[in-house]
Amino acid sequence: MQDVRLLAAPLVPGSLIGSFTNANPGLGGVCTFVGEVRGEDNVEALELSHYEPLTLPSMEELADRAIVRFDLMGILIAHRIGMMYPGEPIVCVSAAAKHRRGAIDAVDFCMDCLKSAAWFWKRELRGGVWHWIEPRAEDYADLARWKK
Amino acid sequence: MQDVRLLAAPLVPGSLIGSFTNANPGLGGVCTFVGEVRGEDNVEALELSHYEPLTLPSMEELADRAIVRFDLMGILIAHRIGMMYPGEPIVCVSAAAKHRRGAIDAVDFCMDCLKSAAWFWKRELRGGVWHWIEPRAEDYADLARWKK
Amino acid sequence: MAVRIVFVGPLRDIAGEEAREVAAPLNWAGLLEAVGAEVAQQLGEERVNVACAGEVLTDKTTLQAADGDEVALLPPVSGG
Amino acid sequence: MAVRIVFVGPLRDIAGEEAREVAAPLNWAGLLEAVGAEVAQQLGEERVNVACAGEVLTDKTTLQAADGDEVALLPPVSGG
Repeated sequence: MQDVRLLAAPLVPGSLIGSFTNANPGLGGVCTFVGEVRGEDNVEALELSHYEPLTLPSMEELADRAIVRFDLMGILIAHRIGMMYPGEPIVCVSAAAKHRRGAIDAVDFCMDCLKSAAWFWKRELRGGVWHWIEPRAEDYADLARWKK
Repeated sequence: MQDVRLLAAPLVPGSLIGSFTNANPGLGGVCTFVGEVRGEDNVEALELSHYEPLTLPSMEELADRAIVRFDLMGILIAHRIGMMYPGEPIVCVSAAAKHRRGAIDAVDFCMDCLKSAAWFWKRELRGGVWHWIEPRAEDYADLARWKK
Repeated sequence: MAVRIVFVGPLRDIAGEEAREVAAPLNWAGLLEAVGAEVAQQLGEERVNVACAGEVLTDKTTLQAADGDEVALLPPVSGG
Repeated sequence: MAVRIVFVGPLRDIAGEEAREVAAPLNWAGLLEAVGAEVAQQLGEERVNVACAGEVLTDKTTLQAADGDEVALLPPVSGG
């Protein structure tokens, strides 16, 4: 069961995960990651842009790759776009598999891809000024772990 | 925020995770793993035993270690004991951190420890006969990744 | 007879606009000329990608946009 | 003047009981004698641990259980 969403309205992980888990009967484990806007460094708001013709199709392709690579029963990828405030969820990835290893690795993999290799552009509002954000060196290093 | 529970009654991940997330304001990410009883191989039921003087204290110690090792803001470890049926949650581990790497790795680590190095004994009812379960070779290999 | 150039993310700030229509056809040299010096400099960076008609170009310098195509200028991404 | 021996998990099935009280003090030799041949054989395996008064023994052969202590026989674990 593959569920990929690009959301302009608030993301509510609890409601997505509950129905996702129920849609994958017989699973052994579900791993879920939820990323939220951190309020540190005086971040007042965060805005995510996307490019319509690429962003959702590439998320769907990522879901396909994860299912094959980690032998998943199902995957959920939900990503916000638009304006968000500290404490609001930005992204939710959930993977269901027979065994925990596949579920955990799939979430790890998808998050690394979404962070540094998906068609999103992020900026933060600090002190009334917008700053574009690029992935940290660690993010690129995390992504490189999956190259083979 | 550390929340460690040994549950004789059904585990409801949604209700635990919601309040856990709310209890860790300022987090950047929450990773959660929920393990369920698989119905494959004609498993009719699963029973988990524990040894009171060791099981909960060792889970609390595991939570302490994970917080320090992965620089967590909070961790939730909830593990069932007693009789369970296919589809029922057995274990729920949730870790909150500033960055995703720590949250994901902490869940991975705790699950490996709970699977092969925590004071639980598991047996499955198949065809009316109880069978004691030992960790698979992969489980021991997974655990060995964290030795340093 | 137009190609639509779309500026995405930080390139939108540099360009000062969201999109611009230029005459078709449009190749790499035409693109560099059309977008102004500052954006052209960014396009020279390897980390900046170009998509044409919904496909990211493996080699952006081979751009050949026809009438009706949308050309998107894609700076380094960051999601999650 | 008793030590309580607790059989956990699969060892409970082998012992056919949950616990047994024996006279204190109890050392390793006394334990092996008290539990019967089949459980004693299991205790010989490295993967089987022994706890005394809530502490897992690093070397189970050094067991010295006093009056009132609980001695738990702990076969290989499996959780999650």
